[in-house]
Amino acid sequence: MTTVLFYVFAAIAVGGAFGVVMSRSPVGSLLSMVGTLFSLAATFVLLEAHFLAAIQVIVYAGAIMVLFLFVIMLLNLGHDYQKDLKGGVFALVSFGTAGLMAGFLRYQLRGVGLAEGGAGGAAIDAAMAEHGVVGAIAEPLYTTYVVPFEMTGILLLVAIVGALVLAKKNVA
Amino acid sequence: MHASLAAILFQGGQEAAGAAHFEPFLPGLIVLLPLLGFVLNGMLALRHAIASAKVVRTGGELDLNEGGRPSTHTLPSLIGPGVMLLAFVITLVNFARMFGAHLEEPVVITYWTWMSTGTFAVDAALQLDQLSMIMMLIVTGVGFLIHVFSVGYMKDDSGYPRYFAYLNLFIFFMLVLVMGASYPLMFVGWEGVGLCSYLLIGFWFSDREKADAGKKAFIVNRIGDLGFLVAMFFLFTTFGTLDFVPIFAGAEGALVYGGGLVTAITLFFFLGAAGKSAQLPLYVWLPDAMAGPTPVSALIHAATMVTAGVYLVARSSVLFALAPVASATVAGVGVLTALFAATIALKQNDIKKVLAYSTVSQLGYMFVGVGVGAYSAGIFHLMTHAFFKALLFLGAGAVIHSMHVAYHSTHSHEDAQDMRNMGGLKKHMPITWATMWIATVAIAGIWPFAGFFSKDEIIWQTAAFGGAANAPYPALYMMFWLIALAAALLTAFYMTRMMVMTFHGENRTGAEEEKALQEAPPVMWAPLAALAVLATVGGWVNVSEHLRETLLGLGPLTSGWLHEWLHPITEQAEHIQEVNLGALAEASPIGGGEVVWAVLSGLAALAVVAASFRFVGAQKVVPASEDVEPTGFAKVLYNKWYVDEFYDRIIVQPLLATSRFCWKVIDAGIIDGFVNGVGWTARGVGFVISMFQTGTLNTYAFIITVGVLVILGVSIF
Amino acid sequence: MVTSLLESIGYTGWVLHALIWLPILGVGLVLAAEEATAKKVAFWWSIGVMVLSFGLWWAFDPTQGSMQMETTTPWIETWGVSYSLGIDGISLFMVMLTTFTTAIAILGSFNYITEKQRAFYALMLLLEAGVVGVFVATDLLLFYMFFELTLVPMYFIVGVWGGERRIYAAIKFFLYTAFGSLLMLVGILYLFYKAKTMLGISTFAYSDMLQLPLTGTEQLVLFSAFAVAFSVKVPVFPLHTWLPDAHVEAPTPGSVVLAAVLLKMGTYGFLRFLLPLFPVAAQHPTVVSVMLVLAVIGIIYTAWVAAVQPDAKKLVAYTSVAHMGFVLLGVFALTVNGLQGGLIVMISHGISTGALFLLLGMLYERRHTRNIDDFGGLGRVAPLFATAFVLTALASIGLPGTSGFVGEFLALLGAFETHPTIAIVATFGVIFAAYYMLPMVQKIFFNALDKPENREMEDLSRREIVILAPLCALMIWIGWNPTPLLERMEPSVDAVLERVRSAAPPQTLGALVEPGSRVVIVPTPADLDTPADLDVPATLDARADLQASDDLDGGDRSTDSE
Amino acid sequence: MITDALVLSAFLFVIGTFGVLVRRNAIIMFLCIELQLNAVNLTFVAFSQLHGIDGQIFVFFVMTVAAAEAAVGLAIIISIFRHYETVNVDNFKLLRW
Repeated sequence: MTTVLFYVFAAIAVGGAFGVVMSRSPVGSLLSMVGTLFSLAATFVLLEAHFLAAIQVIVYAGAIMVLFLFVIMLLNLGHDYQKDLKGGVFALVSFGTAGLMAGFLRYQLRGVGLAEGGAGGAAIDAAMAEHGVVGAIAEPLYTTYVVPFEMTGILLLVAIVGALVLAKKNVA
Repeated sequence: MHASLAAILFQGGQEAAGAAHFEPFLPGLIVLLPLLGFVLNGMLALRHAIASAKVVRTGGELDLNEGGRPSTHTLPSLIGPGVMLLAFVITLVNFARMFGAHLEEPVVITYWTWMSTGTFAVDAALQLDQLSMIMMLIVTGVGFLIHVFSVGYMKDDSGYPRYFAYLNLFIFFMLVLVMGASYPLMFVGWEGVGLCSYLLIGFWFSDREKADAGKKAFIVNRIGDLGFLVAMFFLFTTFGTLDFVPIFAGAEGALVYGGGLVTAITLFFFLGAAGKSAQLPLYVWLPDAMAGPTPVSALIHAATMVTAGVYLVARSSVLFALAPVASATVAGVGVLTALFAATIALKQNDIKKVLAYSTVSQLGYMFVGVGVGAYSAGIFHLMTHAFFKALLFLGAGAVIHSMHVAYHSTHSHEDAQDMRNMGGLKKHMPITWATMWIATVAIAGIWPFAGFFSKDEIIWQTAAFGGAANAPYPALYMMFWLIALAAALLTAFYMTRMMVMTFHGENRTGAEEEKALQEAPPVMWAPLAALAVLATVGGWVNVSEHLRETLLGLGPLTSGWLHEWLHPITEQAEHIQEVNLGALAEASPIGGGEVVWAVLSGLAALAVVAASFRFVGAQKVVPASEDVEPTGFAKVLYNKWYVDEFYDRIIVQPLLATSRFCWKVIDAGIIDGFVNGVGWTARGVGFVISMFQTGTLNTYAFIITVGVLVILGVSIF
Repeated sequence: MVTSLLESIGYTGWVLHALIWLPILGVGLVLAAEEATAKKVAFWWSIGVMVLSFGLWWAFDPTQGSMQMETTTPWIETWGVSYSLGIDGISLFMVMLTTFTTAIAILGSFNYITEKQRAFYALMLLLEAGVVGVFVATDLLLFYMFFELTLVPMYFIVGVWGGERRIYAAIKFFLYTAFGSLLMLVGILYLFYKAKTMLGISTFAYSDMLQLPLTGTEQLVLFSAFAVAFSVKVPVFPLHTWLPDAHVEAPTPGSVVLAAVLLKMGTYGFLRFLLPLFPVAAQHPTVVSVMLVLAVIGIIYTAWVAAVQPDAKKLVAYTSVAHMGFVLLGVFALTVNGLQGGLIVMISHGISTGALFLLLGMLYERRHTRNIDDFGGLGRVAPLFATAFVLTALASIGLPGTSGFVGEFLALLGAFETHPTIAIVATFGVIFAAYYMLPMVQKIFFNALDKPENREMEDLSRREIVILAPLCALMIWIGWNPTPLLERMEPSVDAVLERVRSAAPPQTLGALVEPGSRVVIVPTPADLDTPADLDVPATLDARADLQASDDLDGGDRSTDSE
Repeated sequence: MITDALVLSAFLFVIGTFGVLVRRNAIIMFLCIELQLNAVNLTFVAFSQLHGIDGQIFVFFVMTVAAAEAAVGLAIIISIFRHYETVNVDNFKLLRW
């Protein structure tokens, strides 16, 4: 059952990814990106990362993608398709490179039959049983990883300030 | 170990053993006085030069005669000859003392350590022995006379103080040369006199040719100095020291008769001697050196400096005696030079050039003397030559002086030194005429004048040496002997020719000028007279027994004194020769003993003088202005066998060419080309690589990806 | 008297530090001073440093060959770098020469340097500090640091105050030297690791490096690494082309310091590091013959090149190469005479060539040309100038009675003891010296005074006389009494040679004569197989005389043995 | 299934890379980068099945960073666009030699 679902979502994700790369209009690739994100969220669920799946949908699909959309609309990019895709030799070479990389990765994963429900899976189950779905992540996040967590806060703050500085029309 | 002045003055310094009962009297002062004179005159010279420079800068020339002589031109007349007189007197005192004491070992007076490294040490030390004493007498005595003469000759020259400064400096170095107790110290004097000759030849340095002549002299001398240096190196590696006394003491022990080492040493020394004493092939500088003031030619290029080479060989007599090959070379070069220079002298018209080549020729005789082991004879001829050649030069100076005055009176630009413009000066300057004739017969070797005894002894010794029991190359020496005889006759001829062209026959100076001709002032002819006396009796101090047994010996007047006097110096060498060569021959290769040949050569010389007097007198000599280039062989002689041109082609030009090649091709071309090439390559490579920076983001992304791939690949495989 | 005074102020304790840091302090002072007064400040400051350094003459103990007045302060403990200074008979005179020349050069630049004066004099003092540091540093890294430090001020002096092609010259100078010294840095680092592995301590100290047991091959490699660095500085024949450009473009004081001191850092390096650190390599027959041949080429070849230079300054620059050739000859003769001669040549060249550059600079200030043919007959309008110039020229071509002769004579003598043939060839340099120097003197000061602009030329000013008088005096004094110098050098030189010889396989020794003994050698087989040499004094060293006899008949066996 | 997830993430990553390479539109290149990030996230999650919850924590951080990066990046793009009137990276050649 899960396997089937996984393959379905995987197919959607890959398709979406191609859409992102190939679609001529920015908006198009944006939408297909959203699709990919959703299907990835689904695979997260299948990999029992429910909280992350939620975040994925809310933050990524909900926030970041919308931000992209705003920008695209703001800049009113709809028309200069033709010179968008790099053509000819470069595209081929890039494709070759990408293929090579895929080959490498595939080679990395050759013959790895990774055991299902390994130690990690068990631990996660235990954590969920104990703290609940969110608590399973929250517990280490606020104990072990509290410092990085706070730093991400600062990072976001800086990002906001930076974004403001960069984006606002400089009133000379 | 500084030399406190007191130490030098009052004969301080520690004194080597062997000072038997000879007390040197202020020897340091003999050297210091000329130096003092140099310093004083030098200051005056600078003062004058600065004063005249001020005028020159404004475009004018300093006139000495307006408003009385400046002190810079009066004081040197006292200082220059003054210090010389003092030095001469002190030398005389020392001579008297040494004369009294029968000195066997040389006296070495050390003042301070000059150089001293771990393995090599040489002191600033003076050596007093019979040889250096003779040289000191000649240098200071003749030097003094020439200083006096110069007072008259140079007094109107603007460089007067500078002239005396140089002259004193020369005497200083010359004394260092002859008194130095070691080869390096001798070398100091050796190059020092070279320097002074350079400065004095180029005394009128504004004249390009004169400056060139000075330069030529210096460089040719340096070629000789190379030999001197190398010889010193050999000596040091052999003996571990360069002081005279230990070297000569150890020579017979450390060196083998005829060994390669001693031959090398002596040959290199002879190279030095040939350079300094103008022997083939390095004689070329001496004729040009006549560019200097005439008294300089008399002092440096006749009496003293050029004889330094002979002194060097005589000083190193022990070494040369040990090296028969080198000695033969010395004699051979000497005799060839004597002949060669004599032939050139036949056709010269410049009175000083004649004397110059005559000097070269006479120096050749001296080398023959020391070459055949007759060291005292060589020194003897050196002494007599100093007398009559100085006299000849000074006489020529007097002539030139009055000729110059004559031409100056009419602002004529004729050559005051060209004998073709002279003639008939006898009645204008009788004293000069008489004294120069004395010198001429002396140099021609006519009895009983100085040259007769000295030259005859050398020629005879050549024959005797060649005929010695087991002499190395008898035939060779016989040839030397014959050439020497021939050259003697040539000498007689060209000297007579000079005298006739100068003093006899019709005057060719020109009607106007002739009125202005007059005898030199006393200050100039007094030295001539003094030298004339010496040129006459100077030869009587060294007459061999054979001659003294006959009438030629003038009975009690003459003696073999000089030979005995120098005996302590030469005995070692003579001993070596006796051991290796056996007794000298009593008769010449073609029969006849010393006396016979003395008489023959004397008569022959007389005959030649008489004949050539007739012959030249009969010739029609025309003034230089109307004269024509000689032709045929005469042309070759007139142009001095084209030796200068030859050297220019073979040595000077190629050297310059090589130098330019090294500069333009090797240095600027190859080496710098390579260096700059490296720079250009770097730039080129940088430019090419900079192409990769297209500025398009995708390319960078692509390159990054490739990088990632590479890392990935490496991590996998 | 002086000695007691120096003791009373504890002179030996602090003088070396002072000689490095006072000039650096002076840099600050000069920069703080007014543009107008900067030169006076710099001059008096350098005079002070000079006077201070002259105390060494008395404070130095001539009987001792090893390092004196040594002080060590840890600097970078982790790497064992220490700020350690010391002085011995070899560096003593280099230090004094440096302070002396700097003062002279600063005084000599009063008129020459017109703009950016403060910067210039600051750089001069910085240069002085660097050079003194090079000569007194006894820690390899410290030495290297100073060695490089000297590069920077010189680079700016040439590049900012130089002539038309100054940039080219400055960069050429910088790259040449940097290239060499980087190789040396590698060598130093290798020594460091060697020390760490073999002695177990991380150190750069010279004294420790002396303890390193290096194999022959290592020595050869390191030797070449160091040799390149120093050969560029000296400079040795094929690496010399930076020198003429640098000299021609550099301002007068730059040339003076460059010739008088900077070149000496190279030969000093040979003496201080190459011989003691790599004794086996230093006397390896091939190495020795290569270095000697290069030296001879330097002497003859550069003399030729100099002779045809139209530019007086370039001519003198080339003669520097020839003189340094004599130094190299003396050093690699590996005999006491050779080394001491080399040292004297270094000093004498510093004085005479420095003086020549000063004189040419004065000419340039007056006539704004360096082309020899533009002059002529100056002797008549500038007698003092001519006198000084001729005297200096004579000292430079090694006329006996001047400093030049003593050095060249000893160097050649020393070289002859071990390599007669090479020495004889080198002696030809004496002739060619006259061949390049006299024509220049004649063309500038003699001949006819035919050019009007020469006619107006002024003679030496009082300041210029003050500059030249001490130099001329030194030339003559050293020429007549070099012993005080020689006796101070000798122990150190002996120590170096002792070290070289102790590490030597006997057959490469050559005819090295033991210090202090008058060795009598009987060369030529002709002599050897005769009874005559039975009465050779007992001091005879059999090896030596065999060697010498080999040397005598055709070429030095010592170089082509093995 | 973990392996499959890894393979999937590899595919997504490669596709993202390809996109970065071939697109000229800055925004879409950006999107592709996000895609790569997501691929990585997937890997993390998959591995968290083997090694425990930490993987997921990291994904959390990655997302935060991604958000920040998106904000700043887009701001940059905007300012660039203001300057060049285009987001075609071929026109940004200031780095050219």
